[in-house]
Amino acid sequence: MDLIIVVPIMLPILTGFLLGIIKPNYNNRNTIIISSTILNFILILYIILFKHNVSFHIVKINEFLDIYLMPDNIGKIFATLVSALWILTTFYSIDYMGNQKNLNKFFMFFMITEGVTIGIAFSGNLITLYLFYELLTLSTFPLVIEKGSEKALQAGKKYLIYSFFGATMVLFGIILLFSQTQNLAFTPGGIVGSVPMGNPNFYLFIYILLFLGFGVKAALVPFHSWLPSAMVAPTPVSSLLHAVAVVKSGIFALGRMTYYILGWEVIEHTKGNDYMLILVLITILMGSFLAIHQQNLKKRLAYSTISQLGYIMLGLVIFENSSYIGGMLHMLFHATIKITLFFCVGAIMHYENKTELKEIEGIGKRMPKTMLSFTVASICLIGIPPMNGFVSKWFLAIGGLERGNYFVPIILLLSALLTAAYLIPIISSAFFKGKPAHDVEVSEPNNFMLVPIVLLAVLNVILGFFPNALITMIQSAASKLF
Amino acid sequence: MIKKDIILKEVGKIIIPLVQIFGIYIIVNGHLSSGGGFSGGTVLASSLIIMHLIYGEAYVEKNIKKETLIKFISISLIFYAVVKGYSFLSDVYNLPHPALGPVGKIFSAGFILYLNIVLGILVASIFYIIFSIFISKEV
Amino acid sequence: MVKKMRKASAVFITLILIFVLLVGVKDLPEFGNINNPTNNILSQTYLENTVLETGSLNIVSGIILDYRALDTLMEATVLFSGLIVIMLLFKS
Amino acid sequence: MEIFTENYFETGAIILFGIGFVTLMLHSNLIKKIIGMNIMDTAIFLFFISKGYVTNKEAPIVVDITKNPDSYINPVPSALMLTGIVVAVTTTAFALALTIKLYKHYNTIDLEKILEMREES
Amino acid sequence: MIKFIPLINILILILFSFIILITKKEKNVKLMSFASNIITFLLSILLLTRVLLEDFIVLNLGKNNSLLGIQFYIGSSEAVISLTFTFVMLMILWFSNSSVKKEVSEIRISFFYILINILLASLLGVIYSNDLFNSYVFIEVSTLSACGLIILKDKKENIKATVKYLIMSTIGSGLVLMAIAYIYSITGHLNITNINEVIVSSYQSHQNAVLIILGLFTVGLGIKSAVFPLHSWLPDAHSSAPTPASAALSALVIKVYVFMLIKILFRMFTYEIVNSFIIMDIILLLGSMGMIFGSIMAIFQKELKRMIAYSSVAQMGYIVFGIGLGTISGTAIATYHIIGHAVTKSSLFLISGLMIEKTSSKKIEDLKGIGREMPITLGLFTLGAFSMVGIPILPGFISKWYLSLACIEVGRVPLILIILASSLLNVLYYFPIIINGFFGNENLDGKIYKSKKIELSRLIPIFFLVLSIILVGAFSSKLINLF
Repeated sequence: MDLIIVVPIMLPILTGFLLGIIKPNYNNRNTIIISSTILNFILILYIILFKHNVSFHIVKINEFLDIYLMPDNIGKIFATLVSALWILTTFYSIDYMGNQKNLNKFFMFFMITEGVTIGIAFSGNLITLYLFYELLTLSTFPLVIEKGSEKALQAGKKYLIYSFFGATMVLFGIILLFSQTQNLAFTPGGIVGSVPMGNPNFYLFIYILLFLGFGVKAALVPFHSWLPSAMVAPTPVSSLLHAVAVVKSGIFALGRMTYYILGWEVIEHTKGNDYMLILVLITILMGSFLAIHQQNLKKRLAYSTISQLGYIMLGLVIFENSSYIGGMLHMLFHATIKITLFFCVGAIMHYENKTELKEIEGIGKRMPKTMLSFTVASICLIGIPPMNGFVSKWFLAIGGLERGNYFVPIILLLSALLTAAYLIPIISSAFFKGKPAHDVEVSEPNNFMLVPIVLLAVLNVILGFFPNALITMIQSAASKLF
Repeated sequence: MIKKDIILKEVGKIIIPLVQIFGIYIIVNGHLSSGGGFSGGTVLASSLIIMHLIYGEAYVEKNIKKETLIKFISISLIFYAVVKGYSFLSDVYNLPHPALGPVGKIFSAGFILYLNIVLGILVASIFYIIFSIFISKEV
Repeated sequence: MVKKMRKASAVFITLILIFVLLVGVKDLPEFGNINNPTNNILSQTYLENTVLETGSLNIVSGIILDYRALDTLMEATVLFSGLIVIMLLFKS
Repeated sequence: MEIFTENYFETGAIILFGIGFVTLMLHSNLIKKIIGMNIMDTAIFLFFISKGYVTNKEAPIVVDITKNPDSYINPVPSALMLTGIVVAVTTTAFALALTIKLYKHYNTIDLEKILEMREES
Repeated sequence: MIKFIPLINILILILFSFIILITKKEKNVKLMSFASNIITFLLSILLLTRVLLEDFIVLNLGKNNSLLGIQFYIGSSEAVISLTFTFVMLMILWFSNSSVKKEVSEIRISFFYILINILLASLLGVIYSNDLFNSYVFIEVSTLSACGLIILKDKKENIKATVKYLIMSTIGSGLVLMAIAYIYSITGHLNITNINEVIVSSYQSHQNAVLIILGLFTVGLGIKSAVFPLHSWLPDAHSSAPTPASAALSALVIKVYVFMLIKILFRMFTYEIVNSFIIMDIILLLGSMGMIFGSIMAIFQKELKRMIAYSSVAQMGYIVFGIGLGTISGTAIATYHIIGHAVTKSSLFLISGLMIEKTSSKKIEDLKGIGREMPITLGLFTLGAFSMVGIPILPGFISKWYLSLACIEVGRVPLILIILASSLLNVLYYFPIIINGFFGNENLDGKIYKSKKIELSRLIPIFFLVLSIILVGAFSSKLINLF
């Protein structure tokens, strides 16, 4: 009964359409979406635990256009991450969005996006991935422009144009690739190695096309500017965009493309990864440097996302076992960390409506739990042992050293310092500035918002102390590749 | 409007029947000599047009109404289409169709004579109607 | 000025068209020659069979009313649609 | 060059075609455009008919059956052009009707003026 | 008897149109028109099944003589295209059943049905006919009836557009007839198959003449099918006509001529002959220019129907591009795109007609917030636009994919950039409508639309058309293998 792996994709989408059709009121809507997300999470856990190497052809139109699902370990981990974080985001956004009008449309696309993202996680060949990738653009667009203001529409147009530009490059690459291999299924070690090796520059061209194309969603530096301007979206959305759905889908697609389609031997033979390595390092440093100058908290976090995504891509351009593990670990850890940070900032925006750095002096005394979780998450992100950020960066540095790129650990350390440089000021001004503690009355956000934040902070710490289960799972996937 | 000149009327009395007879001759001899439905129909239409010019529209209307002409057109087209469809079929499946008859006589050549007549009626009425539309007041 | 330009370009295009078509004419078989490709099996068969098969002495009307009668039917339809369009134009 | 004198029929037809074409392009007066259209069509008919001509043979109308069928010209172009002429006549009639209607609307049959009026409104 | 279906289709359509001329009651008029179209549709299905069994049908009309008479040739692509056209025309009739009254004055309605029948008959004739001169006559019939459909609305701009269209297409048909004269004078045949036999042996001796014939056919049929530099008549004509008429014109009429061009280039001349001349590169260039400039001009349009008309100029660019590649796969994908675009563009035009009627304004910016008023309609429009933009599984994507593969096949990889660029441009002019329609709020306040009720009688045919878009995409591999 392999059909079950379609359910986690279809269930949220159908829920979304249900919301769009019956237009329930506040309470019914909340029950519907919460139950659907939790049910989805349970389904995915069931698939992970009891369904090994299942696969399913949804529709096979012709030799290239078959929509084919085949969740492997990496996909399962990604799907779990998505569905788990989605539950928390659901609770959070129920409180955040409050009770304004035509929220049904918002939650409709919110649910559809979850389904599409899980589709990306489960997709078994490149064309399916491409299909869900386009659908992701289309389904997140309404979330970005949810405010409907002129600024939001502009940001949405920017997002749309960037994404379609990237998708077009990807399509070009796919077509060229298909004309060579006649096959697009994900196979560990790549499919190009099986066919006779043609002109290496041709494959170099394909690799660069695909990398830049997917890199648009992963906020690679030349194409990163849609990400900060998409900050006009409400905080749950932007946290999803950054932490979970969009950018991580771009990273995930990059991983698929690198290790499952082209195969790292081929890329190494074409020297493509060296060129990309330069771009990635630029991404890391530039993101951090830009983040320091941002006064707006969300913008600051956005640029920090750009640099952190650079870390993950580092694991995709340095073809070493440990750097692959490091990249994948950092994909998960950065998701949890960054969503925590965004939730905290969102809580501050929602309850105190303060968005600038200088406004939040002494906020730590007003909402200590929130800011405490923020502090924990920042420590994790900076990568102070034994927090989870440290683990992934450790693996990345090891990979770089094994490869003999000694400047990789240096850049990692430098960027860790920069991370500290743009996160510590927030904490310090939150706790050690402003009026003394005794004449500030404590007003935490209510539990819908607070519980997810605290949970995530605790989760970060736990992941930092016991990463081994994850590492073994990723290792089992990586062993097929190297 | 053209002045109703007595000379025109008298000459018309002589000319119009000649023209009509000539047109009918061209039509029915379409399969024997040069000519055929289209040319003969045009001549007939020209006779109608002369009639219209000399005696005015009311006179023509008294003899042949527009509705009748339109009925002619539709019926002759239907006849043409049905007959030709039948003859195409009969060519393939050797269904019965009229004998060719003695070559060189008027009543010969199977369908061609009738098709010529139908075409003549069709062309005459269509051209006359177009002319009367062009010349009519409402333009 | 623009009008002059358009007129000049029209004349220019026409000259090019005439030149091209004349080059084509130069390539065509000689006028009225008995050995032209046009006097081939097709026209021979028409000349031989028409009188026997259709019984019409006027070979042309034999062709247009029997062999190529679909053309004539469509031609009648052209007349018909022309009439329809003109009536439509002046119905108000 | 002598090929043109041999094919003088086609050459003349082509030049006539050019005259019609340039009339159609050059004049903005609709009636003149329609005249140009007709000249073009006539030139094409001439060209096509000339394909059927064979020197010293007669028109394809059998006078006595016993005569050798080789003594007639090629009947196909004549048959085709009969159809073509009727088509051209119908198109001309429709174009004239359109001209009348345009004149009713704009009080001019100068196509350029009419097209300029579109820009204003 | 089944092999006579093509003739029966045409005869039934024109016979009913003759009868409609003398029927008074409007009810009977509609009844007859529907009856004829439904019969044609069913017969086309029958024909397609027959053609799939024995892969082509040849029908000789006139003394059952393949040399003297007129010949119909129905291969698989002809059968599929005729089925598509009859289906689309049936849907258009169904749509116009209740909506012609709104655009056409009462006394002209019977003329509308007559013209629709004659138009469909002539289009089918052009598709079926294997005889050059017969195709020319059919083309003239279709031109006249298309003009009639444009002037159904008694407005100034309709007559102006018709005059433009008439003059351009007269030049076009003149050039086509000239080309027929040339080809007749060097081969002495009119039947495409016989011409092919003669020309293959003798084309070396008439190099210039063959080149000129190819050029005349390309330009003449290109004018009629609005290939890029010759498209100037199309936007006025297609945007000013009443909605069902413009759907028929833009989805069916311009396709037929380009299909006849395919027949002439690749069945009358063969691939080797046409590829040995420069003409194919010119056709390829025209197609690429059409794909780019058609989309660019569509971006700057203010009116919805004009924009869709320009977008069909761009889509004709795709078809011509596929022809210009000069390979079997290119031709197959061009034929496939004819079908896909027929269903897509007809549904887009009908939907735009609904929107324009609801907002009673042609402008694009007045459509903001229309998604709140008519979500289902805009949803269907969105699907059609997705097909144009090229979301996977929909026909647009499949055409782009196969065109790109064909480009790689002939070793012209850079041309893929043109295809992808034009699809990006499609995004630029289709998505703003959808976005503003669904998410543009400011237009809603202070604007009172007409009744909110959905009229199913007109949504159902559109729904069928959109469904057929998805089906055409889903069965693409089977279809393309047919051609």
